[in-house]
Amino acid sequence: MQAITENFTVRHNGSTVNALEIKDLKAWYGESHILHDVNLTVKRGEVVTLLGRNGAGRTSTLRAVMGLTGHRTGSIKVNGVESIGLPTFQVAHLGVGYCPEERGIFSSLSTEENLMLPPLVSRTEKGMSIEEIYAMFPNLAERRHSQGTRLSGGEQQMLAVARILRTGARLLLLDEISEGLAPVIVQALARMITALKAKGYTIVMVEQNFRFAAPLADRFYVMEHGQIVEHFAADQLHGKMDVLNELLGV
Amino acid sequence: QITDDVVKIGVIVDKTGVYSANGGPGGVRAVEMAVKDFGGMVNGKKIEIVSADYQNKVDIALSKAREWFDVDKVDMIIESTDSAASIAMQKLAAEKKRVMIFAGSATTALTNKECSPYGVHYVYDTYALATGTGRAVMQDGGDSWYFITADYAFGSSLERDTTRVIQDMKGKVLGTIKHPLSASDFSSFLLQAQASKAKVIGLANAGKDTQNSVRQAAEFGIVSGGQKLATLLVFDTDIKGLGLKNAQGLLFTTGFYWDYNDETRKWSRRFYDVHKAMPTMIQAGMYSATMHYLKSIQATGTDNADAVMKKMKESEINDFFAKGGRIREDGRMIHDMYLAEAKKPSESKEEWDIMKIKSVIPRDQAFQPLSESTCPLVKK
Amino acid sequence: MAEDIILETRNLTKEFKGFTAVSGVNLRIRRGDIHALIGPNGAGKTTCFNLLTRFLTATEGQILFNAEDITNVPTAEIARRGIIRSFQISAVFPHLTVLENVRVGLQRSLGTTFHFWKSGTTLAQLNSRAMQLLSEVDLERFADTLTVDLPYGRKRALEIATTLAMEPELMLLDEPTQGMGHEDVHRVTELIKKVSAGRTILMVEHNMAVVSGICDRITVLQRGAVLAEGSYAEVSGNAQVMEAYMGTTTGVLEGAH
Amino acid sequence: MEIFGIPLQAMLSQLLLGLVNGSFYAMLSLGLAVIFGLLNVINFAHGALYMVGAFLAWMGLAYFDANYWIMLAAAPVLTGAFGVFIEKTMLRHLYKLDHLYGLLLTFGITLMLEGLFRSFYGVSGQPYSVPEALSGAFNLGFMMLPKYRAWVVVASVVICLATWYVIEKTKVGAYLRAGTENPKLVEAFGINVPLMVTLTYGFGVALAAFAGVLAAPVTQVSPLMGSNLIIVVFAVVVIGGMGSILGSIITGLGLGVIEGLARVFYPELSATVVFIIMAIVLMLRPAGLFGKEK
Amino acid sequence: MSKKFSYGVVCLAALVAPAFIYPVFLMKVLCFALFACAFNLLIGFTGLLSFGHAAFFGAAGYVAGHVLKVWGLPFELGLLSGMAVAALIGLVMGGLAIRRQGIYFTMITLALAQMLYFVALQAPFTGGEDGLQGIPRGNLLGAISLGNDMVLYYVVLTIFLGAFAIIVRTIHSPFGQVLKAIKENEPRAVSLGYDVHRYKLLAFVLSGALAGLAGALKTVILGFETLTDVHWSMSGLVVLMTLVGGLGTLAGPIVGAVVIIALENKLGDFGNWMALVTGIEWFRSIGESVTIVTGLIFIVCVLAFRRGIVGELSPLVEVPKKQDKASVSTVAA
Ligand SMILES: Nc1ncnc2c1ncn2[C@@H]1O[C@H](COP(=O)(O)OP(=O)(O)OP(=O)(O)O)[C@@H](O)[C@H]1O
Ligand SMILES: Nc1ncnc2c1ncn2[C@@H]1O[C@H](COP(=O)(O)OP(=O)(O)OP(=O)(O)O)[C@@H](O)[C@H]1O
Ligand SMILES: [Mg+2]
Ligand SMILES: [Mg+2]
Repeated sequence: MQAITENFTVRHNGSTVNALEIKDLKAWYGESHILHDVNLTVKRGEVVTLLGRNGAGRTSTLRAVMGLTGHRTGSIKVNGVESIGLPTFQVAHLGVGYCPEERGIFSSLSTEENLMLPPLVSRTEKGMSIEEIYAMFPNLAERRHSQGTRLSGGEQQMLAVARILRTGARLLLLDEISEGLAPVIVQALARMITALKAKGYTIVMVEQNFRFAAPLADRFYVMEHGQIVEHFAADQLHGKMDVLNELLGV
Repeated sequence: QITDDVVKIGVIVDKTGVYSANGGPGGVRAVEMAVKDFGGMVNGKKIEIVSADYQNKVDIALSKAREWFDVDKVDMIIESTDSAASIAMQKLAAEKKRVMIFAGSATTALTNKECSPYGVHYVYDTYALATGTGRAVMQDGGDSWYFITADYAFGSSLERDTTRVIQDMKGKVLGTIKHPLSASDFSSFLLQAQASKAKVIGLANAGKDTQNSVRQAAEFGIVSGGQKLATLLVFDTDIKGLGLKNAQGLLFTTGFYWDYNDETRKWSRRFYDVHKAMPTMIQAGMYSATMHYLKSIQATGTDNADAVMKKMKESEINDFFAKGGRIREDGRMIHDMYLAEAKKPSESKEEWDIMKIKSVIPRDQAFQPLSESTCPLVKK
Repeated sequence: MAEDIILETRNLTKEFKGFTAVSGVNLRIRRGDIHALIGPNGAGKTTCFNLLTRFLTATEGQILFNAEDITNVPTAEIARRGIIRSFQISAVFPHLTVLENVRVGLQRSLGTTFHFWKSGTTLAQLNSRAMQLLSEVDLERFADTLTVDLPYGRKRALEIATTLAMEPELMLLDEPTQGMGHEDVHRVTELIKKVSAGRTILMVEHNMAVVSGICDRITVLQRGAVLAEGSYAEVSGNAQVMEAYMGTTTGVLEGAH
Repeated sequence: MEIFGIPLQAMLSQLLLGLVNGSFYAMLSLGLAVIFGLLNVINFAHGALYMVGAFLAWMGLAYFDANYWIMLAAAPVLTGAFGVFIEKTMLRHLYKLDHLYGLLLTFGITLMLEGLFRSFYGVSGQPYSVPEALSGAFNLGFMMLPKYRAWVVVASVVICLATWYVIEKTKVGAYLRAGTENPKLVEAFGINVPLMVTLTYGFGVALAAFAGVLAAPVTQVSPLMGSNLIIVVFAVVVIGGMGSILGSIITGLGLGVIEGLARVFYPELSATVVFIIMAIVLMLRPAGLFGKEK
Repeated sequence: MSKKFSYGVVCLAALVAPAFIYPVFLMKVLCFALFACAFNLLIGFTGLLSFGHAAFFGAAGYVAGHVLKVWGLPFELGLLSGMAVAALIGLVMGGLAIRRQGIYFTMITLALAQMLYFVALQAPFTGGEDGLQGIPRGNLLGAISLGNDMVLYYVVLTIFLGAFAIIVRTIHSPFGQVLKAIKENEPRAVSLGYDVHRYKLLAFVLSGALAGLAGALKTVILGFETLTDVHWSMSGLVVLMTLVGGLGTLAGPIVGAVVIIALENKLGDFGNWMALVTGIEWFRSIGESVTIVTGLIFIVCVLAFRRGIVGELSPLVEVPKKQDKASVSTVAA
């Protein structure tokens, strides 16, 4: 009953519903218990960053949302719809775009095929057109016919992000998109995030690179040992630097 | 005296393979029938039968036979088809001093180089097949041949014996190609035979292999192109398998036909009742051979192989299968053979009315004369 | 000229089906240096490493190690001559113990690696040297632990210990701190500094803090070619480098971190 | 006319026969390539399923009076459904393990299938006659080419090219190719990958059954017909480059023809020629003719 | 102690077994056990799955058969020449296949072995479909006649134990240690200066030679050699034995061989016995369906008992040492 009303609200009063609402999420890889009661909420249009040390469980949180970890329990509501019991491919159809840590460019597909691969996941949203995407990432336009994995690291990263913009997904899960990239490219990505935010996308970023994430995010979550240990808004950032230093060694 | 108080007969046949219809389960039935007809007992001792499927594989036949002799104390083994396995078992039986009867194997090696005092070659052999059919075809003007030969002991033996007949009669062999046992596609072999322009394509194979060759030859227009097929070994069941439409006119040599006389008809009908098919010469021979063996045990009062073999060779075989049959010292059982032809569909009056006997080949001419035998047991 | 060059490449070039990943690179690595190879993504750094260790075969050019041409020497032989590399992802033998891991490095020196008839106990003679190496990287407590159970940073340390067991003249490290937290970065940096005594090290690294801290010389690659070479100060003062790497000609050269 | 002492007529006819055999190689290795591509499973059962296809054709005729054309459609569907069953109940549980287990499992399935058909029908062949519409032969001058064999070549080339087109040129194909590399990620994009995997296996298996029905009138129907062929097809796949669609088609047809040539020039070699070529190819191009070096 | 003790019991059982069981059957079991152990040396300790081991087994069988029968050389030379040829084939086959990994390696070994099959089918000295028959057993050291099954049994047992000892030693040797490292992380082993292909090749050759010994022995025992031994189904059979017993365990292949050979030979009896005990007539027919049962075992093992009999049982019997568990880790990761 409740689910139905919530669904109802999604359709008619979308903006008040949280884009992502995670409650008591536990997740396992095989025998090993990785996430312990993660609670996290992301409002529509927000950019939220997950911080934490290596192995803190940030990637695992994103993967758990997509149903890519082993076993998981708790509640994950995407745009108000409970998705904990859904198989991965149906989660995507709730309007989620996932950009994995390892980029996942397909070598047997050309750049353009890579770009066109993800199907539309929303009936209402159209997503960006291919022209818009090429306008945003001119490098990709230039190399549209070359094999996906022949692109340079940065171009691959752009491609990985670009292809989930086409699908109409309004909630983007971006994992370490600045990892291993030269500063020049990191800056380009930062501009892209700002642009997306302006268009009303909701973004959850996992970042190691604090300098990159700090100016972009509205709110921050800090994870440690598979739990959220700290949570604050961007304007509180200054006051939290000590804590961050302690937790992350920033 | 009977060892272990039981006479054990091992029947080793191809139960499911290319030759299963020729010998196979029907062969086992024939032996069972013989034992039953004999009364199930000999000299007050029970007669037991064990049977095995050797899939035409030498190794299975040999392992089974060895185990039968060593562990199960089998007194006599009778087999149904595979020549290579037969040669191997011949040696084993000689080593173990037990009686070994070959009903279906065709290689003449069994009574020549590989002969043994304990082996009996009962029904037919490649010499008999070759002389019967080869002569008839040559006399018909088919004087240039190309062979399609099954690539094992039987095939090469059959080819060799037929070649000898052809050359004796001033014919030519233009070539030969070997195919593996139970090949399914003969097209390439047939095309090669066709390209040779030989008048006759000799099929030195048997069972399903022969059936497939004949059928595919029709597909590739070989007979309609003017070449003739010589099927060197054909059983009733093969003709049934091919259908008279495909088989009509095939000329071949056989050791038995169920519809030959009243005696054969009487026995064959009984066999049909248990097996639902008319007997092939192998199956009829297996019955006859088993009977002869059991009678010899009865007469000598022992299952000692030497004594039984002596008796078997002494006494004449006179039953529905053979008249005046005799086992020579090389182990060859000689009896009359027949040249037969498959009927046209129009000539056939009932389901199993499939061939006509064209002539009888008397027993002294049907088989290789003792004088030509290379068997060391033959005193010259 | 007094410079003692341990490794030199002459016009080193690698083409992948019409795409030139490394083009005409002339590297000169001085003995005893910690030498960094930096450059934007796709500049050809990893490819260079692969060429040097012959995981890839060069399309053109020469590689000289101690003035000997090793361009066409097979992979394993290069290692035996004293060039040992590490990988971007950690490279240990997960189901051997920590001690055994190091022993795999040492074992070759016995010359019995093909002796399948010899008893395994003959390897015990290597244990003391192995423990010595482990203590160098602070792992002797873990000698009997299965390697899978080690934390990530320790695995990198173990990897270095195993590499040291080979007594390498030249160590090639591919992004040794990639994917590490700040403490681990610090630990591994210190370790590299420590083991560099008496050896030459060539490393790829995006983390400028590490590079500026320990490297004697830096080569900057761009689009497969050398853009600049020199000390940290020289390179960071180069406007072209700033442009290519940072996308700006102002500010200081710093890593993404 | 003669070439190297071999009559041209003999050579051409053997070449044509080789092409017929090659058609079967191509269809079977194509199915293997498709399955290997997406599931990373070497489907050892491919030969057995080919046999099942042929047996279904035969059984259809023997028990239900269903003619060749009906069974040409029905047997692949039924076998494909059986493939779906195998995938859903067994193969599915092995994906997270080493690929070798897939090979071993399908090997077990092969033994069971062959054993079952053997115990019911014996090892020897059941005759299956050429459908009425295709009986007779074309007189090509140098040989009589049975119409049926010409049909086999045409049907297999059409099927192969259609498959190739779907996989290389369509969106579905793009999903398949991407799924080959990183199924989890493709799933995260919203594509029902498990279903795709199941259907792919079903399709690959259906291809084998289709080839089986095509083969029934040519080779007769016997439980061992698949196992005799499958090893050669494996060699074809290795030569073509594992997982390469185009590679398997071209190599399949090509090797059939080469075998045909070998039968003319050096018949003793015809059974081994494929393996000899394989050895040579491996020495020169370890990943096969069309394969990509990992 | 328990390990030594159980080895002792097994050896004792092997010594008295021929008094109760048909010795030819026992010898056959020993041959296949050796074959499986040799195979396991490769897969269990280098992670290479060969589907072409029939080539070694069969080729050695043919060579030994030929040497004994046609050349009339003594028993020992027969075995040695069989082994030598198998090792040589291993060298050639390995040379071609060893550079490929995983499934690729498997397919190549399979295809190369099949090539050997066709050679065996056509080479004149193998007797084609007929095979070699009537191979004499000869004398041990030129003196003791091996015609007697009992005598031969103890000779075979001794050879088996010797070969098994070699395998155990190899696994624990410095060479074995390198193999383990290669199996764990091959690129790393290369970067440490190990020419991994040569180590794998040696392992392959060793495994091939021992498989050859098994094949040669089998020929001598049974007195014949046929195409069955070079056929790919023989390669499949040895995989099955090893899998059933437990990949990468020392005793596993032996147990597997016993189970599978017993199954092949005694399934019919077992079916009859089951029919007697349970009264269900259907059991009588299972003797005819060895392949179905074998296939079923294969499937069940792959799906549910990947560690095999020994692998599944040993954790129950003894407290596992950490290190042992590692070496038991099934097919290469
Ligand atoms: N596939 C897996 N199987 C088992 N354990 C895993 C797996 N993936 C991750 N882990 C473990 O889960 C924990 C959390 O990993 P996760 O990748 O979420 O961390 P992270 O915060 O994203 O760190 P990183 O900076 O390394 O990406 C780590 O201890 C890691 O070892
Ligand atoms: N096997 C290959 N085939 C084709 N192109 C390749 C291959 N390997 C590398 N490349 C290309 O060569 C270029 C250099 O790659 P390389 O891995 O050396 O970059 P890098 O400097 O190490 O970058 P990063 O810092 O991202 O690791 C890239 O554009 C890459 O796409
Ligand atoms: Mg992460
Ligand atoms: Mg790199």
